[in-house]
Amino acid sequence: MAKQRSKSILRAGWMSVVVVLFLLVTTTVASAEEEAVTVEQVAQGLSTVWVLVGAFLVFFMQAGFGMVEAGFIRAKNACNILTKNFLDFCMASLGFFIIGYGLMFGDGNGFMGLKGWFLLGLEPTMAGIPLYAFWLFQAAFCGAAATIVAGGMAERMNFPAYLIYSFIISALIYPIVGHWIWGGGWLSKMGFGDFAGSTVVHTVGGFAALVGTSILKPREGKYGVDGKPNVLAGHSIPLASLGVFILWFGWFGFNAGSTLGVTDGSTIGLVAINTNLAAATGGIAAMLTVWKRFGKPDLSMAMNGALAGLVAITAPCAYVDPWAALVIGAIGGYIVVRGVEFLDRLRIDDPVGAVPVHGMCGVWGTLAVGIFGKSSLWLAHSGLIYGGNPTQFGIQMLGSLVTVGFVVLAMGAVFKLIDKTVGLRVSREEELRGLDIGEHGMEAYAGFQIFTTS
Amino acid sequence: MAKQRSKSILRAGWMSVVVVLFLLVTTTVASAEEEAVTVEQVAQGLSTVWVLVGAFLVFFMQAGFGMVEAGFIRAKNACNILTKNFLDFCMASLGFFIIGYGLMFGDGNGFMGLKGWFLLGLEPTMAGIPLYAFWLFQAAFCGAAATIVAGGMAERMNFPAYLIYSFIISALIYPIVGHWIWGGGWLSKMGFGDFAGSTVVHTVGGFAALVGTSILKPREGKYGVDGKPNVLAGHSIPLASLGVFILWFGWFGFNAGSTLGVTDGSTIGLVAINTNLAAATGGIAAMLTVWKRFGKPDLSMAMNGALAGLVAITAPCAYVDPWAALVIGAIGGYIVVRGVEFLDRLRIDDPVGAVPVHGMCGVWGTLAVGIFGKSSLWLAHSGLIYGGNPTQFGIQMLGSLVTVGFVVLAMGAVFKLIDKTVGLRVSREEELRGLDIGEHGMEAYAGFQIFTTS
Amino acid sequence: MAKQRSKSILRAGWMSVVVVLFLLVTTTVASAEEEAVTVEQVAQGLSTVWVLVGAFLVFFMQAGFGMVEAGFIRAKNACNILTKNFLDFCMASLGFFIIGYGLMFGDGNGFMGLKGWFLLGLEPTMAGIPLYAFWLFQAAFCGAAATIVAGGMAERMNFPAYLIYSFIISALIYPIVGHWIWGGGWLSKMGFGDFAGSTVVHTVGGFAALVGTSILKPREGKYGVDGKPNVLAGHSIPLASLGVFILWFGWFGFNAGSTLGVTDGSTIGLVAINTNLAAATGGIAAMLTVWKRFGKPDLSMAMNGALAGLVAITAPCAYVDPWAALVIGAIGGYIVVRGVEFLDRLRIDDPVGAVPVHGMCGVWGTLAVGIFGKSSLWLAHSGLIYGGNPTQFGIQMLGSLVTVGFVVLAMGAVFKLIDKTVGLRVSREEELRGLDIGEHGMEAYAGFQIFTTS
Amino acid sequence: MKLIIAYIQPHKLNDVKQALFKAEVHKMSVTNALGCGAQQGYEESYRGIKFEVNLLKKVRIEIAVNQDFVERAIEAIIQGARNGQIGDGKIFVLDLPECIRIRTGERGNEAIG
Amino acid sequence: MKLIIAYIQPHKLNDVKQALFKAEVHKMSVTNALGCGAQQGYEESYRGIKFEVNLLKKVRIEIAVNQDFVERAIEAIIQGARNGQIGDGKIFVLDLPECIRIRTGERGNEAIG
Amino acid sequence: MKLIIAYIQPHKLNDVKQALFKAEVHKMSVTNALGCGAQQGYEESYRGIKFEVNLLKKVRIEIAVNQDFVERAIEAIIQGARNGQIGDGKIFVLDLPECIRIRTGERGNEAIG
Ligand SMILES: Nc1ncnc2c1ncn2[C@@H]1O[C@H](COP(=O)(O)OP(=O)(O)O)[C@@H](O)[C@H]1O
Ligand SMILES: Nc1ncnc2c1ncn2[C@@H]1O[C@H](COP(=O)(O)OP(=O)(O)O)[C@@H](O)[C@H]1O
Ligand SMILES: Nc1ncnc2c1ncn2[C@@H]1O[C@H](COP(=O)(O)OP(=O)(O)O)[C@@H](O)[C@H]1O
Repeated sequence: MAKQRSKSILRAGWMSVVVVLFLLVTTTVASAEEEAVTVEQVAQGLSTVWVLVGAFLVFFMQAGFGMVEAGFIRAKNACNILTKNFLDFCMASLGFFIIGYGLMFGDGNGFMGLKGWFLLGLEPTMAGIPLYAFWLFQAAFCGAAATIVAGGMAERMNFPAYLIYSFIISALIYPIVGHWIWGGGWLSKMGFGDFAGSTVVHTVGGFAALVGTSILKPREGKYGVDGKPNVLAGHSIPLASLGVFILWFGWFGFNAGSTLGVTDGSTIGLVAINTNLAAATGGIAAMLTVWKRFGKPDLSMAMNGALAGLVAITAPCAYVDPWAALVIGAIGGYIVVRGVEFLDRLRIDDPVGAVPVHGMCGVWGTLAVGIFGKSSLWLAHSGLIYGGNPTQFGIQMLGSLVTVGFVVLAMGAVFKLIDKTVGLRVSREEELRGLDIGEHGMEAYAGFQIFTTS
Repeated sequence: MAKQRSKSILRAGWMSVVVVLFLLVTTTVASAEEEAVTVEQVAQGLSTVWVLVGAFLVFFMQAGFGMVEAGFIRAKNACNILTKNFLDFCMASLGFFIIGYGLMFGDGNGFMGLKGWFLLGLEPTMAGIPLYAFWLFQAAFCGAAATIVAGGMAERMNFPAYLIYSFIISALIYPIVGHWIWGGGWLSKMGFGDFAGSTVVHTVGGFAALVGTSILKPREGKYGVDGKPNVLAGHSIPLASLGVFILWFGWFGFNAGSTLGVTDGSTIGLVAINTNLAAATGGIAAMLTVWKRFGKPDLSMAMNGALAGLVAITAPCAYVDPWAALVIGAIGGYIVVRGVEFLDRLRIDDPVGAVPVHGMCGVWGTLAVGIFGKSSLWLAHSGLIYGGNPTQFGIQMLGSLVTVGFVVLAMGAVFKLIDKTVGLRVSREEELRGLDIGEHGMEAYAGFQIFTTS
Repeated sequence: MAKQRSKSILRAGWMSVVVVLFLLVTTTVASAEEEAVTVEQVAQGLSTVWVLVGAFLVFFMQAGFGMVEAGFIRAKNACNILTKNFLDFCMASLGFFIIGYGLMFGDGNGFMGLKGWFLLGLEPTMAGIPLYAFWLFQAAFCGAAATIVAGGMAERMNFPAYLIYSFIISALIYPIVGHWIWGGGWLSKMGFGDFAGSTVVHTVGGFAALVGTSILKPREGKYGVDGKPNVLAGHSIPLASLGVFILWFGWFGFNAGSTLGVTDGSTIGLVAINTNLAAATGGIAAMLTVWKRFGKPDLSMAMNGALAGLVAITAPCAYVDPWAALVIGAIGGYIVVRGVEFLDRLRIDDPVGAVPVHGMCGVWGTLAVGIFGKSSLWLAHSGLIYGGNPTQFGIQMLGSLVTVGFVVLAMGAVFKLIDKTVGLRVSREEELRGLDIGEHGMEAYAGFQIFTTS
Repeated sequence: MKLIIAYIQPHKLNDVKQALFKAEVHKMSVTNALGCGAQQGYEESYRGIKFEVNLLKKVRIEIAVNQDFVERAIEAIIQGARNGQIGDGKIFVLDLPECIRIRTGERGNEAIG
Repeated sequence: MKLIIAYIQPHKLNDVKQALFKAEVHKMSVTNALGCGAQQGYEESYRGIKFEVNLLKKVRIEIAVNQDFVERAIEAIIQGARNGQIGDGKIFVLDLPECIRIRTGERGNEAIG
Repeated sequence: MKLIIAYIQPHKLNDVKQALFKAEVHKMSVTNALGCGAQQGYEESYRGIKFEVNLLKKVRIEIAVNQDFVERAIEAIIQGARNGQIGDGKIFVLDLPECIRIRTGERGNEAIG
């Protein structure tokens, strides 16, 4: 951009504004109404454009999740995870259209909504933008929550079981938690602050993954007889790395799109810079931590760190100043490295790090609102470091705890039920040969010589 | 985008502007002009931003096509298809700048435009947005039509032949059909409804691919001596899968950008939700169909199904309600699976499924306008299920048929001519060794051990 | 998104509308101001949306750079380059937040800014958009300049050295040049025209790469004992090709976003079409050149050609007509092919072509402003072909030369210093085995059989 | 017993397999290899540098057979792989003193088939 | 000296390696191979076409040993690789008249270990 | 006739090829392999877990030669591959009773070169 160029443009812009002001000052009534209607339309149009662009970006995160998850597992299961990833978005679109949206945003009680099945009988606009645009944005979020789980349960989960699961989480579980926080439910009424979904999306997805992977048990060969973890290395770091870039890119839509409105753009600017800074410090902090602890700067961990920073800033992105975003992201990056180690000590096998990234950092981000949030930035109460009033922090803690509890119980029941009926895990033989051949009868890389004994 | 549709929007937009102008003129004259200009400017600016974002997304679909096509063929031809894909967009940009735009949107007769070569001598705005922004959006569409053919003719088509073909389709064939439907030509005058190009882009591309692949004959080894098809498996399902996500992402720009204007955002919201729902049910329907018929949920088919749903909803996306989008997409997903089988029975070798996805579902989407379309949503007449008046359906049928006929004849002639002159197909030896080495002297995956005998 | 938050925003939005309506209905002077504020807000909101979308796209170019660089080198160094690419953006975000922005845009003297460390003490808007949005856009540019160098120094540069380098270039070197041209510094005052950064970003990155690669010396085995270059072929052309598409996609944000404002959209339309046309002719020209010279249409060169066209049009994109973009891009495409050959003759080993693409074409694009630029398009003076006045060309030449000189000296000193302290190059043994194992202890493609002796 | 090693053109593998099946040789092991023989390589160029590829892709077949199958197997391979052109490939025959089936522990002639 | 060639199931490689180490056989070379044996293949389907994959993935181990290690090595391989199922694999033993260590130029029995 | 099998370091392949050409050995087949020998592996770490890689990448060369070329070929391989370090590799020499050129059907000494 050329500085002098933009100045000229701006000068022109401001001049017309001045002229307008002048004209209005000397103006009359009748015309003004027409004028007003038009401005309002344009303002709504602008917000719609913004939210739709956000929705597209959030949709694109599905590709990011797919590439990260596929890249971090072995080649013999790549088609399987991609199919899951692909179909859960399809299922989420359907489930969230039929039931989910009504449960989440329909009028109802503090626990859930009870109106708007198939989007029927609703107002044509919602939150100041067309209902359909609002739905698409929300549906993309719902898909994200569903797909997080695929990573944690990768390389051994039965495909039909996954389809059933993904319909249930997107049609029932996610919308209920969403209703509490964004749909006018009980947490929302308490002033719980989760701007773009550290709790609604990531805590839900992350803890569903934790329950799922615990019930499934570790992959064959992941832990030796002595309990020591073995490496089942991801088959394509470039793919995973592309996925992380796509996720970061999409996250701008995820967070900044959550303003729903644009007005003069100052909030979306704040959200965008916070998102970026937290991702950056998350990546750096994770790299330094892993470097210090294991002697090498592991790319897969640095990338997980950036995602951790992004998850952590998701709740507070509109409530905090940029310097706080730096801190929140960095702590997220540290958490993720220690979280991966911690799970390995518990022998909980989470192939792509879904639990540390989305679960742990989702909770961290939610709490961070209660620490760094500012009431001047539209939050109910200021956080701990501003005056030390623990109200907001308490609300955040409560909301996070209840959500974790609800997800663990509800998803635990769902997974157990699926296990009893269609079965949650593939046979040992199928797992050894790979789910691509077992479940889909195809190979991810036909013709490539892939030689691995794990 | 449907010309008449955008015209309506624009008319509405301009009318309010006129009203405003009038009102202002009757207040204080001199200053009034300035005032009107500002709101109007912002509205035009907003539409420009929207269309440009759409154009960028449609451009990005080129990457999606490239990855899908490359992923679904063998590694030994990957560079070749990517080069084709890359260069046809370059050629389309050039061809559509020099001749194509004039043929498509220039003033002329019902058959073709005859003004605007090199974009010279045209008004600075078109359809309410700056001409250059409008051109970019249209040029990206033109590139999409061209690249569809690459997939159908993959793994055996001569490279120079492809360059010639791609210039001709983007400079001549596509613009002529485009003129009929979006450039004020005869179909547009009849009230033919093709909002974002099921006919203009996909039917044209898909049937050009059909003609091309028929003339080229199947790949070596595709059909056994007994006529039974053999598998020549795609070399990278993850790449293809990424491509499908990119296409879906880009399709939001393709369809929703086709509104050309934003106003209050309600139309773009409708288009966006319809696009998403049709893709989702397309994916699910194709997976269920292939699962039932072949016993395994084949990812490559599910992905083709989502694309089929997207192609099918392209024409009706602004004319139908969301529930209809669900149906249209699902039928598209079914069509694509049966279409692939059908072509194999005819021994027409279409490596990536370009004909079923773009050709067959392009026709289906066009007809769907005549079934599910609503005149309240700016369509000329309501479709079959609303009152059973067959007018719109008849127009759609006619338009689809004539387009198919025109493309088959015109492209047939073009391909025959190229075959006679530079030759359409590479030698058998080159095909066996792979076009990457034969045509480009390079390998897609240097150093990787690739071991396949097909 | 937080429901209550959005409600607040909306409430605010609707309230102002209501107020406006009320005031207008009861008219008189004072009310008019309210109305005007709203239009102004929307205009600023629109510009913010545009610049943020641009910033997201430019951020996404990081993925493009990563894929291009990784694809063009050998598999054994893929993790290393991706880590560099990933972390330099993190480092740039941090460095440009802490120091860089202040140096570049803070008030100061003609040489550098001296205010705004940590973005503190600045106005809430900049160039008519919120400061934070402006920062994000600029920070993404800064990251691009830093990452260009990774490609040129690939496959042999020490990782800690890279981290240090990337902090220095983004916190110091890039911002200083940026201040001269975009921050109100001496070149800006002379009327130097670099709309979107052929000099600021690409010349800086390209020549830093040249210095770096010269100091590093060629890779093991790149030049035979007779001085003849050997091929160290890139390991994944599909990945590189995806990267080029991502870059082209992102470049629309890079150039068109640099308008900073939207107003009626006519400038952004011009910039977008020019960007596309130059890329297209760059790709075609490079393909034809390489085809003629080496007998085969080499995809890697055609893709470099498109990038060359994009780099070349970056400075002049808003100052020239579309036909000039065609010419500028084509010449860029030619330059890049000859530039690669030229460097090989000098035995300067630039694995991905960073110097010809960004360095040489950056200079070419800057000069092109002085040839094809039009003062009617906001440039200080018209270029050579319009009246032949050499003023603008002289200014461009001067700015380009001084920038090259400054970068060569400053980065030369930086690299020498790093070499003396932490060491710039890895050991020969590590280079032969690959930096992935040496520096990061991991493999990019676990399980794949990769067989190469280079 | 003999161990037959054959290098053939990759795209001939299916034909060779079929010919072997007709000759009732049902067991074999296949790997890919790069061969350097009388066949000329081809030129590639990459970013303006030409280079000759003189290691060509081949398929390596290993077949252990009893004495009375040796000639049959050789005939079958030749029949399936021959094109009459340089690059058709080569067959090596080694003595195989011992062969063991892992599943049963059987040895010698019994184990081979 | 003998050259032992064994084809085993890929996922048995670790067990075989461990068994060999116990038997004090520390040196070996491993490649991947496609095997065609008594074991049935499996069906894949791709875009609506079914096809049988009858070349199964195997691991090929090559071990050069002195005479007195031959039986031990064979035992170890069998122990590590046996499942009792078709597809367990096969072992071939060849005479190895000469062996040279490149580093030192040593030949014969000394060079092998 | 003899069949020479050599395992060498991957980055030595070009030197070995050149040395063989000088010794007028023009034909060979090359595959990649993983070797487990005296050479120490290296450590990798992945997501916080360290593990030792003890199968190192090697190149396997197979050369069939007439008796009078055996020593020359061995010398050439040693010369091209030797570094004096552990991991330099090993050469095995097998008897090769028969060799057939597929193109012509020639057998024995004629067929080999
Ligand atoms: N003496 C040899 N030693 C090892 N491999 C050989 C030898 N001769 C031929 N081969 C293998 O057989 C392949 C085909 O041999 P080639 O010389 O092209 O056949 P022809 O006998 O028709 O000249 C070679 O690429 C190589 O892999
Ligand atoms: N006669 C043979 N020649 C070459 N390879 C063989 C032969 N028999 C078996 N193999 C290899 O051993 C593998 C396992 O053999 P298989 O027949 O499945 O074992 P089993 O002895 O249990 O029937 C095969 O896949 C093949 O790679
Ligand atoms: N006894 C053996 N059997 C099979 N392969 C062997 C044997 N000894 C060495 N090799 C192969 O040769 C390679 C180099 O051997 P190594 O022991 O490292 O050499 P050195 O003789 O210098 O100790 C090994 O990686 C392995 O592939």
